[in-house]
Amino acid sequence: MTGMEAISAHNGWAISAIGVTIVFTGLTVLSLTISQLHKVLAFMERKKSDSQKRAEGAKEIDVSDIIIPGDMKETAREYKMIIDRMDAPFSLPRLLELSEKCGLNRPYSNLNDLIGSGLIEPDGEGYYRWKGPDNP
Amino acid sequence: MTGMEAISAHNGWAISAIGVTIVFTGLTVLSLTISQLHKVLAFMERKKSDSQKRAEGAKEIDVSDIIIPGDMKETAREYKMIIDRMDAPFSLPRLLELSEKCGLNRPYSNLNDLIGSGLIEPDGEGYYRWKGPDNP
Amino acid sequence: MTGMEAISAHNGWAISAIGVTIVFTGLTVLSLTISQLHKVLAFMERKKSDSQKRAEGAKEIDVSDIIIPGDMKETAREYKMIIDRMDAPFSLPRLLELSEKCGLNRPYSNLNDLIGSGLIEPDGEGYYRWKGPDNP
Amino acid sequence: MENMFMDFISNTGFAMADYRHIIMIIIGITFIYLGIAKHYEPLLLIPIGFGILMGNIPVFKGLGLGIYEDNSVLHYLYFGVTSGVYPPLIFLGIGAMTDFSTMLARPLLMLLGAAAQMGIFLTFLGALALGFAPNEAAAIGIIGGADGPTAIFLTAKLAPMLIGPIAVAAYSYMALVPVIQPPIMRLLTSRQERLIRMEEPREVSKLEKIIFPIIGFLLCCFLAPAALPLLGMLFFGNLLKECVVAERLAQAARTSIIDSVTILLGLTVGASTQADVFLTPQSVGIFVLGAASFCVATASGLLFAKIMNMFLKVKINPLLGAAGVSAVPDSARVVQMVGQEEDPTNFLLMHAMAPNISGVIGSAIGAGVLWSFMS
Amino acid sequence: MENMFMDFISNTGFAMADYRHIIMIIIGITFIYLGIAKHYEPLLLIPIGFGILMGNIPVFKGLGLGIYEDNSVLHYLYFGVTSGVYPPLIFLGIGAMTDFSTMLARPLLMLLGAAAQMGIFLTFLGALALGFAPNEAAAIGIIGGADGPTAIFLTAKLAPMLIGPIAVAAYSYMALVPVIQPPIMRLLTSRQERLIRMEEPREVSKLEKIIFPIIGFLLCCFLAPAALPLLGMLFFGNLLKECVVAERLAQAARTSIIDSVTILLGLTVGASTQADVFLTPQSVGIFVLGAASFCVATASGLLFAKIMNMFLKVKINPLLGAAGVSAVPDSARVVQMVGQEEDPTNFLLMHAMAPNISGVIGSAIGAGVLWSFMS
Amino acid sequence: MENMFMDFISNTGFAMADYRHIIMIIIGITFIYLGIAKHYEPLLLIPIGFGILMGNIPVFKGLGLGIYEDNSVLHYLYFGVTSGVYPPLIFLGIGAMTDFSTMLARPLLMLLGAAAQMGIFLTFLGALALGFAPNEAAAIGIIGGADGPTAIFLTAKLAPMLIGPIAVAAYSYMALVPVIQPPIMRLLTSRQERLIRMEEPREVSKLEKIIFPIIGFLLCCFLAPAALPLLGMLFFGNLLKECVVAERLAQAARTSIIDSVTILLGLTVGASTQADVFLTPQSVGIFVLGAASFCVATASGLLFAKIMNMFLKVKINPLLGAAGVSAVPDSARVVQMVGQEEDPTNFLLMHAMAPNISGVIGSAIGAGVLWSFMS
Ligand code: NA
Ligand code: NA
Ligand code: NA
Repeated sequence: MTGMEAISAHNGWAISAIGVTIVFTGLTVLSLTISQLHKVLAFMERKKSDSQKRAEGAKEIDVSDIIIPGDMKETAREYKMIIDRMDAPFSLPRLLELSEKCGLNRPYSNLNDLIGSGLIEPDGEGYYRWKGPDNP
Repeated sequence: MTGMEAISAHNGWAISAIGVTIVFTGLTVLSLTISQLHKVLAFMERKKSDSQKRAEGAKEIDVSDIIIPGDMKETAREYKMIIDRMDAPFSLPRLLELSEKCGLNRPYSNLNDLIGSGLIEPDGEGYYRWKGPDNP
Repeated sequence: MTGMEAISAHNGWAISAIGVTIVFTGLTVLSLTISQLHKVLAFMERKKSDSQKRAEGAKEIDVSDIIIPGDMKETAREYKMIIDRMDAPFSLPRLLELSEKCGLNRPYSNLNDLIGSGLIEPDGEGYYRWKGPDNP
Repeated sequence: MENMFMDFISNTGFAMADYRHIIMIIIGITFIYLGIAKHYEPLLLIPIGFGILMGNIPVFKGLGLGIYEDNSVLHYLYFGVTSGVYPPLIFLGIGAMTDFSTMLARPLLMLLGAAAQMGIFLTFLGALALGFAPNEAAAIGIIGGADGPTAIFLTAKLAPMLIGPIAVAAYSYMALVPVIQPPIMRLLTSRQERLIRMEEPREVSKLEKIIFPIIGFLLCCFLAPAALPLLGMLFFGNLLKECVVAERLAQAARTSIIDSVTILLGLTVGASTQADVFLTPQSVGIFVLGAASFCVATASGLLFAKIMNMFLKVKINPLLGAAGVSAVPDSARVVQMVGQEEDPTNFLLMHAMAPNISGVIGSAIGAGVLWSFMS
Repeated sequence: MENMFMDFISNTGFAMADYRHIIMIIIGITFIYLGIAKHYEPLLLIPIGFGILMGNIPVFKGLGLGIYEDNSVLHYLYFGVTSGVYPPLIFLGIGAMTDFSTMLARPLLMLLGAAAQMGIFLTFLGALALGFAPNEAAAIGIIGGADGPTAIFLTAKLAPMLIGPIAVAAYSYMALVPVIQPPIMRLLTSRQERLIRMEEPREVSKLEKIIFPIIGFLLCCFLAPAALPLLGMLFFGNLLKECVVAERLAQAARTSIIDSVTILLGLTVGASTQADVFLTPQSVGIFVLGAASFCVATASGLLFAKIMNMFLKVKINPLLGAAGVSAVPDSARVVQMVGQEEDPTNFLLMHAMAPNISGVIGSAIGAGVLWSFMS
Repeated sequence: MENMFMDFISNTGFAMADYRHIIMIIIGITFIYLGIAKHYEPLLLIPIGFGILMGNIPVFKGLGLGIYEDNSVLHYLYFGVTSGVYPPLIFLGIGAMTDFSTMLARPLLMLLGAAAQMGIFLTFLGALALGFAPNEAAAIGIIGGADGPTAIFLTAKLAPMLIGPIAVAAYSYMALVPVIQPPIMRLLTSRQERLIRMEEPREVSKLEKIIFPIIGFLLCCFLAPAALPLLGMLFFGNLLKECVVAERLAQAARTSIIDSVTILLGLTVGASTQADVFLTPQSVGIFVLGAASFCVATASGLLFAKIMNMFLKVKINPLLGAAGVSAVPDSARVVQMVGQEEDPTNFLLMHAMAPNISGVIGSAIGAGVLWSFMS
């Protein structure tokens, strides 16, 4: 059986029509939801910060804080522990290697942050020194 | 059953003889093929470049171009897109991290190429700047 | 069936008692063994170094030598082979990449050692040179 | 001993090969060539190409060498294909690599990804009309989805014997997207349309990106539950990526998992094209229908974009419609390329990622619908 | 066609969902929220949470979508749980990540890790008393071991139908360790005790670290052979780590292997919580007993430390006892936190790792004992 | 309760161990010691050694602990060995790591890799003569191939019960290559011969390196189709490496895939040496034959090199023949070492890699031939 006959016999038209409908429905609904999502989030954000302003005065809260894992302090503490076991001044590649071995998260990025924030400083001869507090 | 008797009974001599023959045949044929391969390739190369010289004048074609993936331009474009999202001057480790996250191929090697070609330059204070055209 | 009755019927008391006993026995024995282990090792170490001192004079032997894989010489040889295939002066990231490709162990750490020992030296312009013997 | 030797000789590939093996080996080498020299989807064409070679070495039956023999190594590795496990794992990795930002910034463009899936259903009808059984027709239709893992998954569930030809057809056309799409794109759009510039998309917040995979998953799978294995993994991978705190899992998904599975999937799908199951009249039909479906999908995307423009104040560049077929990211690059032919300063790539990725979601939903009707 | 359309609609999740699916989806989202926003064990709560979503999309039977259907993708991936293969592979990775130095330096602290396993056996008795069958009671008891892979392994062997609730209970309470433990710790210790400082541990030589996994393995597995799959892998991973010469294998164990398995284990364990097997009165019992067992385990560790102090010249800080429950490394962090509340310059974290890790060994032995009695 | 306690005690390893367990545990520890302290193939000896420990903890039957019990974790992991899947995956990684340049530059040296495979067939004859069945004799013969994955693959297909002893013998002798080969090398060569210097090899182009794995695969597998699983993967891995555009797949093959499989293969092959199947008179025969085959293989390579020199104008250093046994890269290093004893400025390592790698191909072909005759 071929041709139109085959299509009809196997409900081809119906299946295709439903299929196209479902695909369009799915992506349309998703599209609508997304287009509203950031408005809802912005609204909630505003409301939350309003109520917090009232409660805590002018202190600003940044949502991103909730999401970014560990603050700098935690990171600094972890790296300080490793640095303590190395000679001073220490070499950056070795610190990277050790921090990877210890399973610390994203050592490249974190070390970069630590250097950026001045907690770790180059000694001018290719090595680095810890410049932060002893117990971060 | 042991000894010569066992060997004969299980076709040991025949199997061994065939086995040694096949191993030698295989590696000999492979060895001969390889020894001719680079001659064939060199011949084809010569012929191809001859015909191209006739067609396009003196313009030289390098086969390796066919094989090396993406040219510098494509690479430069991809990295420029990432660099645009970072502060200027930017830090190299962070760029590496981001480019790995974006799934770019072989970031170490590529960045090295970019630095080598002067598209990215150190600013003398441990950070780097984009020196290439704005739309590479 | 519930309550004490259920516990008794299923040998609950016995199983728990044996279980707690075994867990304690296991960790206690392990704890005792460990606490003796380093004494035994230290004793063996002393004895071994005594006998070696007698045999070889004052030459000191460091056990850690037995454990650390490959000495610097082997490492230097491997890296020299790669460096020979690169232009001089060479770039460090590319060397790292090549050494990873060649399957060398822990390239970061090893390169660091090589730089630390002066076998590889920066040329002052961002590139590096081999300063060791030609056949390490 | 002479007998044994002749026996052995008659069991070598040299003695057993016929013209069909030669054809398949040439096809395999062509795939490898296209991947290496032309950079057409090298991560897939090279494993598939080498798999075609491995599947078409003439081997004697009984030892357990061929992919269709129960105890062969290839058969064990192929189990990930027939059981449908490999494609979701690849989707996990894709999710962990994909940035949905551009789509979140302009959700309207998702409709283009829906429109381009018309190719699936028209090809399904075409395959029925050519006399294929409904389950085969559905598997053939999904070629128009331009999404390899989805095509392999649905075919494994509906018509396992067609995995070889359908996968080869799907990847061939995906590799040829830069050849197939541009003429259609130039034909169906005017120069004015191709010159349209898109607005910078708005910034998307981290929180939106985290919430999206959860909402997207629930909505799509409530609507089309049969898309669960594919979309579940896709959105899960994306959640791992966006949530930051599970970065090491996302890293595993987007490196060792997806790469290992890609190797095994490519190799075994290639090897499943054993000459006797591949070189059939059916395969010819599959290739013809596959080509048609790519054209229909491209045209549908383009035309739907033009229809949308009738109702929109800020017009969209209809070339973006062509990216709706998926074939990530090649069709988006083609859009960029064709757009820059008219105006070299017009950057459409980023915008084209939105229909491109929604096309992946669309074809997974389409596959789900077809699967649930055929079972 | 109308019929088919209505049919399709009636098979969507929207038509099939009832209140139980909603409850489970809320639980799943809560897990994801706790993992992302609160950083409670994100590497486990996020996969389990998303798995709960995947397992509770309402799907029709027969197509092979649900985790309990024979030919579904989730079912194939779940096989690593039911066969007991995933947990030992996770232990391999943990072994390759863990530094046993602090434990080797102060072996006496290992006894705290033994004491805290009382939770396992008291919960086992409690579960028997509540009317659970012995195999179920043993699986429930192991929640008190505060060790996810061990709990999943034993449950897979003894009471596979309870994997969902037991894993969810175990990981919930492990995530809540920072909430559950501190009140008990403050209640059972005096300020004087919490102020006790620990001596610097002695240096541990490389050779000791290499020999330890071999001796540890032989001793523990001679005593409790049923702990072989878990402890064998744990100590083997540690040997790979310490021997240096097999660093690339240790690296594989602690990255691609453990991360891949964590994804698959979390996802499928989550998906095994299908509403109809999860929302039962049994599960309520399991959660109540689980909470109790965490409290008992914490208390046992603390009290045993106080008993030890009666006999020791150099007193140990009894807070360390709470780290004996395992829940690595959260309970050790809690010890650090509670200690620093009294004296911010008192660093207990490193010392707490000793009971913490020996608690892992202890619960694996405990699981072995229970398994061998139940079979 | 007293009864249960005595029961438990009688089921511990302490009660069940006999002298055979002790012997095996000592063997296991020796393997670990050789790997760590002597650096003999640490990536294999350490997993195998620890596997021997895991397989020889005395366990009671029925619970599912032993590797030969159907539902044990070790049994599931061992399936990759018995099904023959692990060795080809290791070959995939080896292919992705190996640079065939030196071999391509001097193809003549490949013949040395062929000559050294005489060891395989002479051992096969010896094993037949000692009364082994033909399939066992073939598996024993392959020890002479000095290639672990090939030996395990063939034994899994032909004589699965011998995997333990054959793998242990093969890896033992491979580890002892620096001890076994030098005396034979010194005995069979003159000082003049050992002093011969090899020419710098010619530069090999990228294109050659890409084409080689395809041609090599087709030639070898047309000739010996049964070498398909091993050589297919070896050449495929090499193609991934050389083609550059699939670098991320090559990276996966040479790191996570090969490392994960090495762990599992080593561990389970070690565990398969359970005392009752390992400590048999057969094993003694296997070890004697294995040692003989290494000696024969080394001698064949050396002598064949000397024969070649009769016909060559530019002589080759016959020491290179010893590298033909494979045992990559140890035997090549031994060549370098013995050569430098005579002339410290003579670098043979690079040249020795050519026969070394062709020895791998040679023994895979040999395994294919034996397999096809035994089935
Ligand atoms: Na699509
Ligand atoms: Na525990
Ligand atoms: Na060999």
